[in-house]
Formats: sequence, structure tokens, C-alpha cells
Amino acid sequence: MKSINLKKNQFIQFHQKISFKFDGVKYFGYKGDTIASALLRNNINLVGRSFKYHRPRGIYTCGIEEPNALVQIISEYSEPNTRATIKKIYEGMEIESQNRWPSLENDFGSINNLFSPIFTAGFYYKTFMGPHKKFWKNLYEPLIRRAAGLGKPPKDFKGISNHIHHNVDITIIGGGLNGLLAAKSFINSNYDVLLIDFEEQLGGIINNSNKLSSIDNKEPKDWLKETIQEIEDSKNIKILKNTLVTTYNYINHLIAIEDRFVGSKPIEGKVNSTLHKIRTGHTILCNGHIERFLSFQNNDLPGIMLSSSFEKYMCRYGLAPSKEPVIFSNNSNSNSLVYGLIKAGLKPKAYIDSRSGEEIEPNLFDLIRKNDVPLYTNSQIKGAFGNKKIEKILVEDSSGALNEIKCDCLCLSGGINPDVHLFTQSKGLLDWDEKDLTYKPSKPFQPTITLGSASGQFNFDNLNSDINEKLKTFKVKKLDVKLELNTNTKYNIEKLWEVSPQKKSLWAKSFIDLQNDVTTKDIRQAITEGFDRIEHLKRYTTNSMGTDQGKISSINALGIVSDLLDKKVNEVGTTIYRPPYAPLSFSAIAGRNCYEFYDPERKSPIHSWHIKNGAIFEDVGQWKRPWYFQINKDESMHDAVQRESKNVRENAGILDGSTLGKIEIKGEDALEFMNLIYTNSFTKMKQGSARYALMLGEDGMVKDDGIICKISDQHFIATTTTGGAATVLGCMEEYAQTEWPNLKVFMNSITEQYATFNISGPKTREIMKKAFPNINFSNEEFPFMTFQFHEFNGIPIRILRASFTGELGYEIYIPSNSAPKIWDNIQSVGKEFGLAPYGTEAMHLLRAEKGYIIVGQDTDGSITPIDLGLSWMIGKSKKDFLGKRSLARPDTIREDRKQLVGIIPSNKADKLEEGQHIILDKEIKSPVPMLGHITSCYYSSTLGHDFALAIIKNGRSMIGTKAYASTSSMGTTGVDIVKPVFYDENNKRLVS
Amino acid sequence: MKKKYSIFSLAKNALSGHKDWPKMWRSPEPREFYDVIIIGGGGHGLGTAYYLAKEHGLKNIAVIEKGWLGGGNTGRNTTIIRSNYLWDDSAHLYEHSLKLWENLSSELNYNVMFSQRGVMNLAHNEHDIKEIKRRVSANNLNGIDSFWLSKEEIQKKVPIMNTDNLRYPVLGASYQPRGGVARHDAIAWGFAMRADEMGVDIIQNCEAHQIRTKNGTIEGVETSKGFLRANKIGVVASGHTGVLAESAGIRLPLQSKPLQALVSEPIKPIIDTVVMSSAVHAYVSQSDKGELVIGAGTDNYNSFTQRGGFNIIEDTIRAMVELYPVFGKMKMLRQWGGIVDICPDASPIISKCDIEGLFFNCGWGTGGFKATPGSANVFAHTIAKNEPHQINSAFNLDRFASGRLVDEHGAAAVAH
Amino acid sequence: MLIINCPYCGPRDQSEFSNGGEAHVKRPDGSKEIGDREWGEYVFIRANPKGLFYERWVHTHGCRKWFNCVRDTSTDEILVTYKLDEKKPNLNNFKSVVKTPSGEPEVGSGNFTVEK
Amino acid sequence: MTEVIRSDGVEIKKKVIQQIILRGSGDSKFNNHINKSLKLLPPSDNLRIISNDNYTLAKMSFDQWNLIFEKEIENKKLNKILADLNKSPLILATNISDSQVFFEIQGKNSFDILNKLTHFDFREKSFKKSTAAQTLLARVDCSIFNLDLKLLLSCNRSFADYLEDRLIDAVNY
Repeated sequence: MKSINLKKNQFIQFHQKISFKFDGVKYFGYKGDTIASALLRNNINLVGRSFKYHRPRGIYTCGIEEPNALVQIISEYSEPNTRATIKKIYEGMEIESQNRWPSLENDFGSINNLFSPIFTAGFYYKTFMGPHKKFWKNLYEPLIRRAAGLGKPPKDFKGISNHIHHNVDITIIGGGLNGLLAAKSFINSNYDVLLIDFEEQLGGIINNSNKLSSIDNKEPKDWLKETIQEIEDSKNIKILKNTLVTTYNYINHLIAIEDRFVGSKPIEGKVNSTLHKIRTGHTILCNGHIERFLSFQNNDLPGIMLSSSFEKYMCRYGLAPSKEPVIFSNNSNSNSLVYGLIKAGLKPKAYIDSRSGEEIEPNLFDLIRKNDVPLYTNSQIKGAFGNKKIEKILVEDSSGALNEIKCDCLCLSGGINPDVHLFTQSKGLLDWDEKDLTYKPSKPFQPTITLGSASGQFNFDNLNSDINEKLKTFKVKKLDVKLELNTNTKYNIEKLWEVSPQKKSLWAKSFIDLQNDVTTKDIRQAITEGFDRIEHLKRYTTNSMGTDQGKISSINALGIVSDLLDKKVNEVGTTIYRPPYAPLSFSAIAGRNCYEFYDPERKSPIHSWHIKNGAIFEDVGQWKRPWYFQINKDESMHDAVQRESKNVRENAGILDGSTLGKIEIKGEDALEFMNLIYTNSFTKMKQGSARYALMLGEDGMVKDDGIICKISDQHFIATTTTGGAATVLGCMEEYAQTEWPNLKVFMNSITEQYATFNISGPKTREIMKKAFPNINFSNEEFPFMTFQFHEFNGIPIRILRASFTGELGYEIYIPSNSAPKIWDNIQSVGKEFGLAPYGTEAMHLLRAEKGYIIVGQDTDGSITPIDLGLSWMIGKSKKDFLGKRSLARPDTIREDRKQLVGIIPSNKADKLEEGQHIILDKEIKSPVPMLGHITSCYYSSTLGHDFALAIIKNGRSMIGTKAYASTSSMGTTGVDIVKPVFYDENNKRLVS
Repeated sequence: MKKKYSIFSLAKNALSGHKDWPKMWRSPEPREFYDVIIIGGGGHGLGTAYYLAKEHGLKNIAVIEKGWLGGGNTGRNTTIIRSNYLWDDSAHLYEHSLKLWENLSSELNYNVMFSQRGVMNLAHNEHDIKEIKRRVSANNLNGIDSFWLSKEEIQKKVPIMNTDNLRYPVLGASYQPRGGVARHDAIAWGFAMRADEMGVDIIQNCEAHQIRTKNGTIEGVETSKGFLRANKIGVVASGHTGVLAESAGIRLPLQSKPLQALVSEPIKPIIDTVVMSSAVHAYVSQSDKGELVIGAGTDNYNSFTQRGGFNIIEDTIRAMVELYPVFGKMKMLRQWGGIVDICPDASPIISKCDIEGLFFNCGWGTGGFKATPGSANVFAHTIAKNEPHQINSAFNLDRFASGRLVDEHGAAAVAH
Repeated sequence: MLIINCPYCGPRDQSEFSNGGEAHVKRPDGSKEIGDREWGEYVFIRANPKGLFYERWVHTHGCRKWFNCVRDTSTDEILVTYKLDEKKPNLNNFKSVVKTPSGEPEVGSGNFTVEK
Repeated sequence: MTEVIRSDGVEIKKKVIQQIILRGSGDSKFNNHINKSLKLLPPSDNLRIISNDNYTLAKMSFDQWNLIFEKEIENKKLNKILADLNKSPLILATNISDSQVFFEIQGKNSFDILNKLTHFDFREKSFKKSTAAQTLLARVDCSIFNLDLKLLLSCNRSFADYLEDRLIDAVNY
């Protein structure tokens, strides 16, 4: 392939040379070149090896539809599968070809081509099963996996991409002729408009082809410059360049990705890509068309490319990949390439057209005649041949004779398809156009408008009327632009999908999907085997499942299938176009919502104190809660937890309970509402008292628990578990609004208004007396499960006497901003009494000694209050509450349900493990019937041995008997089943 | 005539240019009467017909499918297979299926590419650890291979995983070595081919409209190709089962929600096991073609459009790029959705109902693919014997009245 | 992502809302006698039509108010949203797009790309 | 009042602002009672803000109003207003001054910054001056008050550090 530079070009800076490396060799390109155009300048066309047969592959297109030229960008964390036809080069760029070993020139993988007659469609379903199924895991699959896949894995990469949301009335996708005209009509209207184009410069076919000779009697370049200026000056139009719309979701929600480093190396620490998330009232699709190829023997040889791509390299990148390409076409679209070549002082080696002589456009005929270009009409290419590049082609002319033409480049055109990918993503329907032989948008489902070739209008004559008609609803100014064309032709095409090879050979391949190495023979084989539905055919042959998703070939496959099945193409249908339009970077999707911003770290009002005092934190939902406190760096968790819990039993400990949910329930019917939500009855409850309460789901299972404080019949405060805060509030609001709207009741979350300090232990009373001198903490004045409002240094506080550890305890509720001061005060006052902070682990241990449950750990959504032995909490007299009816269902009143029990090892020195199961067999020969499992288990320094809570079948009636607990090493430990309480059974310490 | 597939049959056919391969299945017009009609041509439906013919000797069977075989959830899932479920009933059902998977390729003589590369469920907080340790213990006692892996052991199996500087660090995982992935289309085509060989009529583009009953027993089904009479009808049409049940006056506790998944571009091997993470609800494996197959969460509303919101994809990917830094420079190739029909206790329904001769197999939620052969096997038994098999007795329809549920919410590893 | 018109705050992105399943399902009065099956159906069974569906949404990250909505589950098209205390809108002024009894719509399901 | 970040076209400050939630039916009796004690008639339609020189009152939904004290007053005076409001059984007032943190955002690029964190439509035609909104900002529940010269943004205090970091990040990237 001998390329030639065309220096009269406004996009390439020929004065600015750029060096880059491809497979270790240094080459030169110019500023504005893509990798593909730079390689073509250096006459390199072999850029990769195909997926299955490892055949040599070249640059086939000049855009995003590229199936072959996928390269690895070593200088950018070795990013795989990058399209050479899109990525712009920069100084010092390092690029490697993919999927070949040891080198591109001689790839060991091409041995597959030798065995290719066996490796046809779906061969892997019919073999790799013998001689034993172990072969698949240890031999066949590893081999297949190593051969498959294109690029090598990239390096670890922590990118910076951000998201920008847009809310606009109109989004115009595509800044070509139609996009610019549409945008012009919205200038200074009261519509917010977003114009998006994938290229660095707006203009589309104005820049990429020779079709237009003048617009409104001006040079296309000048008209373009003026129009862009006009649009940029308009206040209501925003332009996004280098931005590709990848996804069109339901209710006009678009996703687009912008590359922020086009033509330069991404700078660390700078945003390298932006994901635009656009909510638009209307979408106007003018993203143009894509040319399709033709199938014939060896249509994959390097040096073969699409004719409009060759033309785009000439117009957009100032480069003719070859001085004298052969052109093979079945339609009028490739006329403008002939015009372009001749204008640049070159000419095609031959022009082959499958159409008959009369159908050839007159001005093309004159152009070819005047420049004596060999013309073959009614002719087809039977095959292309050459070693790792095209060297000659075999043409069967109208008389049937075979002509051999030597050439270094072949331009193909099988017709053009409107780019309907985004239109079908919007759930619009397509319709086959028998005249233009392609699918065109027909019935939109959302407010979607298609213009220009994206809507299937391949001629320019009714451009104005089409746009004015479709934009009528917006009442914008009418368009009347005058166009003159270089090749003023009406689009004309003759049906041609495939040319059969000259001689029958097992190795002759005519490709229908270049990237996945799918041949037309594979399609015929799939249909003979019964995979005649287009979706089956795609999955069986993997046709159009590559990274290009069959952009230049999927319509051809439909044509071939409709011929084989003798069905109209509309009956064959198409496979579903799935987002994204082109592969979308993971880092861009993640945006800033990852790494340090993955999820908020919710902090309690005294979080900084915890950090300063050696707290080790645990994640509880989004909260960070002190798990335990280390008095020095090498104190183990076990020692810390034993120290903390012992201190609560002997002196006093203090826990930060601010993360528990706190909901205020107010209103005239607050009492009736609370009786409906919780199992307990609050009617006879005295004002100023508190009660431990359970909340069930409608299925009767325990969902959450907490302490309810009754200020009055019209005012309650309920606490919830940390994890349950949002769901309990949500459930209350749901039932208040949807089931009992007649009740006058309101709920406010006051979780963050108050910090909560739970202090408990034998010496608590002395500490509280010193910390709050003006309050009387005697048992008579301040009995168990009551609360009082006080003021401390002008701060309104509430103190509730309750305890989760089984010791004398108080919960102090303090407005969050004043919490740190009071916490510090209690710490200093409590020092002399041995007061020390404790974490969640010690709290779990202490509450388990008392047999108190933790919802979510001792319950799993399938446990009722009766199972937990908490039937005393059910207000028997109440006529209704959440889940009441479910408590009377056959399965809920069963006697042998799983019930809460205590477990201690028969031999006190033995260990118990959480999550293990209680069984009756000493030896484990699985499957073993299980009675239930250990929900919580700890070593207790108070008891001097391990102990656990468990939920087991028929639990209560088994108290006093022996059983076994399984161990993680599949052994068993003898256990005694006891009552689920291990400390101060009759609560003397609580109420004294 | 029994089709034989091997390297030798491939070589023989290569010589004649692969022109004379036999058709995988006939596409007959429906006959007027069948002993059993299976509504739903996915993996479960085709498998049921296969086992009815093979193990219960029934001959006059039809499978009717409104679209193309395997076009529903069979063709849309992330192909993960495991049996480490919590409750005994579920564990036995999924283990029964895993055992069938293990020699399905040889039984069908069609390579379903079941790759037992192990399945890992990550724990990201203390609550996860407790739940996973309980499940591992229950699995072992039910005879299912299941281990607890420490962070170091995870690192060895999945070197690309970043376990520590994460918002929710990886604290450990459960691991089932016999779990893995398979080629989803192959099981549908394999069952269809062998069922067809035994005389089962497989009829595509035949949509069931209305189930017809007469005083409490089944009569037949109105379809787009006319009324088909039958003694027994098995409805296994995932989300649409509820719609059809309604036509027979039966209300099923199903809710159909979109579940999304995506694949990356194909690259050389980087991950050799399946990793599931329910806390950040994202799970990943690498297909033999080299694409990373990533499952996301469900949208929280009912829909049959097989599409979901982009926010679900965002939530999964932002967890992935943190858990696997190597994904930072990779790209999403394709994104789609399926319809998962979910029961309130996240367990399936394989059951008779009040109408004689009418059977339902649905409610698989996100666990359908791994259960394909096992579900088909026990459903065939239920239909043939008019009594549930011991394995699926717990998954009856009236468990919702009695309250004896099999609550597998945690095990499905997908927050729904 | 859908746009949902909250009756109190106006049209908002779907990420601000949570779904509440089927609407107009009256909770049986707990105090009256009710059979196990009937109660089981209230707790567990909700409509799951493919087509027009009366459902509930709550503006969780907004005004936190519940409201009802009619949506076509075969295309996700939201026809109307209305307050809890408003009458159930009659649907005959909404042209049904359903073509086949199993609820496959003419256009908008996204399950096929060419008109049948 | 502490400064969070100042860059071209945007300035963000963090403030602790006292706030009271009012719940009630919103009928005329309710409105008149509030008018009597606050000398400020509550707005009638949803998400509207009415303010005088010492209070700002925003109707967040048909049964909830937020009373914001831009000019700080001592707690004693606040508790008196609270008690006065609660006297009538129609009004249920709760002090939530400690539960939220406020960010004040000014400058012509304010909306461009916020568009990086939320889908919310800040255009004039959908978010007029002196209206309020509750939405998600960087996945955190926020209330936004569109006052004439500035924007007030509030979130629960436990999320405040995270939201502050996200605002700074949105200005830097």
C-alpha cells in the first residue's frame, strides 16, 4: 500500500511532526492524526490478528465502526481494545498490536487457520467432551481461554472521571449538516438546546466527503465556520464536542461520554473523561449513516477498506492510503470517491460496479471516460489474494470472463445504513426499505425525531422541507438553504450481499463478521442445523457479537438469511440493539462515586473523641461505630472486649448510642397509632415511663425492636436499631398515610438532633450524681424504665433509666452540638469510679449474658415473638396490630417451631463457634438433620467459660437436655441446653 | 435417529463442507391433542419435556414458546451455578441440580461447557461474616462442599482483587469449589435436541393466550396457533406464568422485576473463579470468550420491558472499579436486562394447584439458571406422578396460606 | 430512569422514589375473622399484570409522601399519577397499546425492533 | 460560619442555622395561629418560601413547614417561640437545630457545580427564586432553599463531612 499526503487540509498540522512507537518501532505522524491515519502514512496496514483464525487484519474503516484495528495503548496503563481509527496520537505514544504471539508478522495462532475447516460455527458444542469430563477443566478450557480474548489485561488504574447532569428541552445528536441546520433554527429561541458531536470539529460530511460543492453559494468550509460562530454566540445552545452518546434510555434519558484528552497524553490528577447524563424533552437524531461492506473470498485481507472511509482519510486527514485503489461497489454512494481521487490528481486503478451500464450515473460515466479509468459494469469480485496484504483481485466481468487486476488497495461499498442503534435503544421500531435495501426508523416510542441520513433520507433534494416539517411543533424559523452537489445523484443501489468464490475449497472464506471470524458458510451451516431465527443464528455463530457489534455487517447477514430462508427481511427481523453504542469506560461510569467517595461515613457527634481515644471502628450500615477501644497499640480485640465488659460488671462503662434511630410520634391519635404499629399495649402506660417494644411485619415475624418513651398520649419517642432506623420510619409513614389516614399523627426523625450516651455499671449512680448534681437519682425518685427532662447549664437534656447490659444504667439524650462538652465532663467525673468507654462487641457480650436478643443477629426474618419467649410483649387485649393475624396461622402456632435457648459447653473448657449448628449426632455423616444454629456466642469472664444463644427446634422443651454443636472442622462439641439467661436472672441489679 | 457429536463427527462433516449436519429439532405444526403441554421454551421447560420423555416414558408432549427457544431468562443470565443455599429444602434442590449439571454434557452428548471453577461470596462487614459462617456450616452438614476463606486465601485465588483500601473492606468469603459457570444457550439447545429426538413437538412463535378449564380440571390452552387440548399442562414461563395463571383463575404471589447484567470487552484471562458480593451487589466471572460477565441488582419496580435504570449499572460498576483496580481501564461492551419473577420468600414454586392437571414452575428470582436441570427433573416427576417429588415438596403453592415459608432472601446475593 | 410526577413536588427523577407495589389493596380489619388463605393472599399476593397497573410510589428522598400511579408494565409508560384520596382514574381514555393477550404492546416494549 | 471553598464563580460556606419543624393540617386556623406568633403567614402552595428579616418559612409538603433562623438567636428565645407554637394543639413544633448542617452557596457557577452532584433541574423555569426542594445530592438527602442572592443547602449532620468533601471535589474537578 503506497500512501500519499494531501497537504491542502485544514485539520492536519503538517508542520507539527509527532513520533510514536508501534510494536516497538518508531514512526512519525502529524498533529491531528489518529493512530490509523498515522500508520497508513507509514504504509503500515497489518495491525492485528483475527479472534479465532488469527488471520492478518488491516485498517478497514475510518471511524467508530472499526472491527479490526484494535490496539493496546501501552503508554496509558496498557488500555486494551482501543480503536486505532478514533484514538488521536501524541508525542511519545506507545502502541502494541493485540492477540498475536510471538509477533504480528508471524503469529503461532494462525495454525487455527490451518484447522479452520473443523473450527466452524458452534464446533465447541460438539467436541471437547471426551475422554473424561476432567479434560474440559484442566486442558480444553484453559487452552480456549488463552487463545480467546483480544487485548492483554490493562494495568491497575484509579482514574478521575466526573459526571455532569444536564436538563434541556432539545438534544441534537450529531453536528453534521442536518444537526447544524436544526441547531440554527433554534438560535435565540426559548428552548434550552444541547448540540453533541463525536468529533473534535463539527461538520460531519462537510469535512469528511466531497459530496457538497457549495452551501448558500458559499464554500462549505466558510459556511461551516459562519454557522458554528452563529450557534456559539446563541445564548440558549450549548455545544459538547469529542462527546459520544452511548445510551438512550426510557423517558428521554441520554448517557454520553466526553474524552477530555484528545490528541494529548492524559495528565495524572486531571479529569480524563466526563460522563454526561442528560434529561431532555426531545431528542433529534442526526448521527448520519454507516457504510456496509460486501462478502467475497478473503474480503478480510489488509489493504481492503470501505470506500467512504478512504474518502474520509483524504478529506479529513489529508492522506490517500493508496495512489490507485480499485473500487468495487453496488451503489451510487462511492461516486464521490472517484470525484475526490481525480480532484486530488489521482485516479482509481479500476472501477467495478455490479450494476448494469445503464444504471451507472451519467456524470460518473463521463468522469471515468474522461480519465480513462478501466470500467467493469455488471461485474463482481470473485476473490482477493495476497500474503498478509492484498496483491491482486479476480473480477468476473459482464461476459463471465475472469480478469486479474494487481492492486495494493480495494475500496468496497455494499450500500449505506442509517445509524439506527440509538433509535432502537429508544424503543422505536424499524422498517425495511425495499428500494434502498436497509432498515430505516419508522415508529418512534418517545419524543424522538430523526433527520438526514440517520432517518434514511439519502438524497439532499428535500432537505429543507424535511427539517421544517419535523420541527413544525417547535414553531421555530423556517429553513431555506441552497445546496449544490459535486455528484448530484439520486441514491441508487442493486441487491448484492455476497459473491460466491471462484473455486470450491474447504479453506475458502468469505467473511460476514470480521472481528469474530464468522463466514457466510457458518450462516448456511447454522440454518441447516435449524438455528433459523435471527437471535439463534447470532448466538450460534457469534455473528455481530464483537466490540463493533456488527456495525458494518449485521444488515448483510440479514440479507443473506432472508435469501436462504426465502423470507422478506422484515420477517427475519433484527437482533436487539443494546446500549452502549460503543464500549463505555468503566471509570467514566463510576465517576467520582467510588474510592474515597464510594459511600458516606456517617459519624456520631463525638466521633473525633473516639478516634483520639483508640477506638477501632466497625461498619454498621453507613455508620462508623466504635467496635472496641485499645488502651495500647498491641491490645488484642479479645483482651480489650474482656477488659471493657469486666469493667461494666465491676465499675461502670459508657457507650456512644447516638447511631440508634430516634423517632418522635406526635398528634391527637398518637396512642392509637402506636398500639397499631407495635405488639405491646401502651394504653395503661404511665406518662414519663418507658417500655421495651417489638415491631412485626405483616407476616408476624420480628422486624425491629426498641424502647418506647411515653411523654403523653399525644407524644411518644421510639428508639430503633441502627440498621432499622430508616425502615421503621418508612413503615410508620406508609401505614399512617395509606392504611390509617384518618388518624391525626405525625412522625419526625430526631436521630441526629440528640446524641445518646448509655452509661451502666454498679457505680453508675455515684457518677451520675457527680455529673448532674441537681438531679435526684435515688431508686424511688428515678425508678427503672422511667425518664425525666432536665436542664444542665441551660441545655435541655432527657435521661432515661434503662439498661441493655443488665447493670444499673441510664441513657442520656443531649442536643448534638452540646454533646462533646457533657461527654468530656462525664469522663472526667467518672475517672475516679473506673468509668471507661466500651464498644459494640462488649455490648453484644454483656446483653447476651442477660439473654437480650439483637434483631438481625438472633432473628433472621423467620422468628416470631413467641419463638423468642417474648409473648408477654404481645398486648393480648389489643384488637389489631401489625402482624397480629399472622401469629395465629397454622405454621406460626406449631409447637415444634425454632425457639430461643441458651447453650453452654458440657466441658467448660471447650470452645463454641458462632453460626455452627446444634445436632443430636456425635459423629457427623452428612447430611445430618439440624435442630438450629448458634446465633451469638462469646467467652464470658463473669461465667469463666464460653456461652451462646441459639434458635433450635422445640428449644424450650429441650432445656435441661444435652446435644452437640458442630465445629468448623466438621467435629462436634458436647453441649448443655439451658435457659437463655446467664446473669442476674431476676434482674435484681436492674431495679435496685 | 440419535445424533452423535464428537471430534470425529466434526472432521467427517468438515470434508463435505458441513452441509449435511442434521437439524437440531423439527419445527412441527401443533397437533390437536397432547398428553402434556409445557408452556415456556426456556431451559426449565425444555428440560421438563426431556425428563418426561426420558424418565417417565411419556411420548405425546409439546413445548410451546411464544418467542424463540432460550429467548427469555435462559439467554439473559450471568450463567452462575452453585448450591450453597441456607435452608435445607433449598440446599437439597440446588444440590440435586448441581449433581445433574456435573454430567449433563455427556448425558446430552452436547458440550454445555460446565466449568467448575468455584464460586466465592464476599463478606464486607461483621453482619456478612455471621451470615456466611452460618450458611457454610449448614452447607457442610447438608453434604455440600463449602469453605470459609480468609482474606489471604481469597487474595491467592483472585490476585486482581483489592481487599483492603475499600470503603467496606473484604473480611473473608464462603467458597464452593464445585460451583462455576456454564454456556447458557447450550443447555436449552441440548435439551431441545434430545427431547425432539424422543418425539417431543417443539413449537416456537406459539403464544399461549388463555388456559381453559372445565369444572376444576384442565381442558387445554388457547394459543396463537389455535386451541390445543391436553390432559396436563405445566406452566414454566417465568414472569408470564402469573399472567397465564390469572387466566385460569389462580393468583400467584409473583412480582416480575428487571434484573440487569453487562459484559466487558474480551481480554485475555484475568479471573479464574466466580466472585459474588451481596453488600455491594455486584458479581463477576470471565466467559471463555474473554468477556467479564457482571451481574447487577434489580430495579425496585415491576416491569416486563427487559430494561432497567442506568443507576443500577452505575452502582455495580463503581463497586467493581474499587474491588478490582484492573477494571479501571476496561470498557462495558453490552448491557441488557431480564425479568426475574420473585416470590415473597425468594424461593420458587414447583407445585400442583387446585385445578386438576395444572402445574406451575416459577418464582425462581435470580436463582433460575443454576436450578435448570434439577427444577426440570423434579417438575417432570410432579407432572408425571401428579405428586411432588420429595425434593420439591416444600415449594408448594399453599405455603403462603400456612406460613411455612423457605425464606432465602439472604442467599440470593442480590438485594431485592 | 423514569420521570415520575409527584402530585406535591412535580416531575422528578425516579431515583428520588421508592416503589410500593400494587395500589388500592385494603388491609383487612385485624379484629374481624378472616381465613388463613384470605389473610395469606393479603400479605403475599399482589397483582403482577403485564399491561396497565395501579401501583404506589413514595417520594422517599423528597416530600416523603405516598401517591398512586397508573403505569403500563409492558412499556414502563406512566399514564397518570394521583393522590391517595383521589378516585381511581378510569382507563378507557387511555388507548390500550396491548396487542396480544399476554400483553405484548405494539411499540415500546423494546423486546423487538421490527414491527410484527 | 466557616469557609469551605472559594473558586472562580463559586463560594461555599458552612453554617449552623437554627431550625424548627412545624407539622399540622395547614388549614386557615393553623396558618392564622402561626401568623399570630411569628408575624409571618405560611406560604399556601407547596415548596414556596416566605421570609421576613428574622425568619424564613418554607412549606416542604402539605403537612410540614421548616422555620429557619438565618439570624442566630439565643436558645432561650428559641425555646420560647417553640413553647408558644406548641401551645395550640393544631401545631406540633420540634426543634431540630442540632440535627442539620447548612451550606451557603453563592456565585454564577453555583448551578454548574451542583449539576455534577445531582440530577435536579436548577433551571429558572423549574426552580424559581424563593422556592425550596428536597432531593438527592451525591446520594445524600438534602433540602435546597433558592433564596434571592444565595442558595441554602442542608443535610443531616452525620453526612456533613461527606457532603462537604463532595462539594469541594465538584469545584476542583
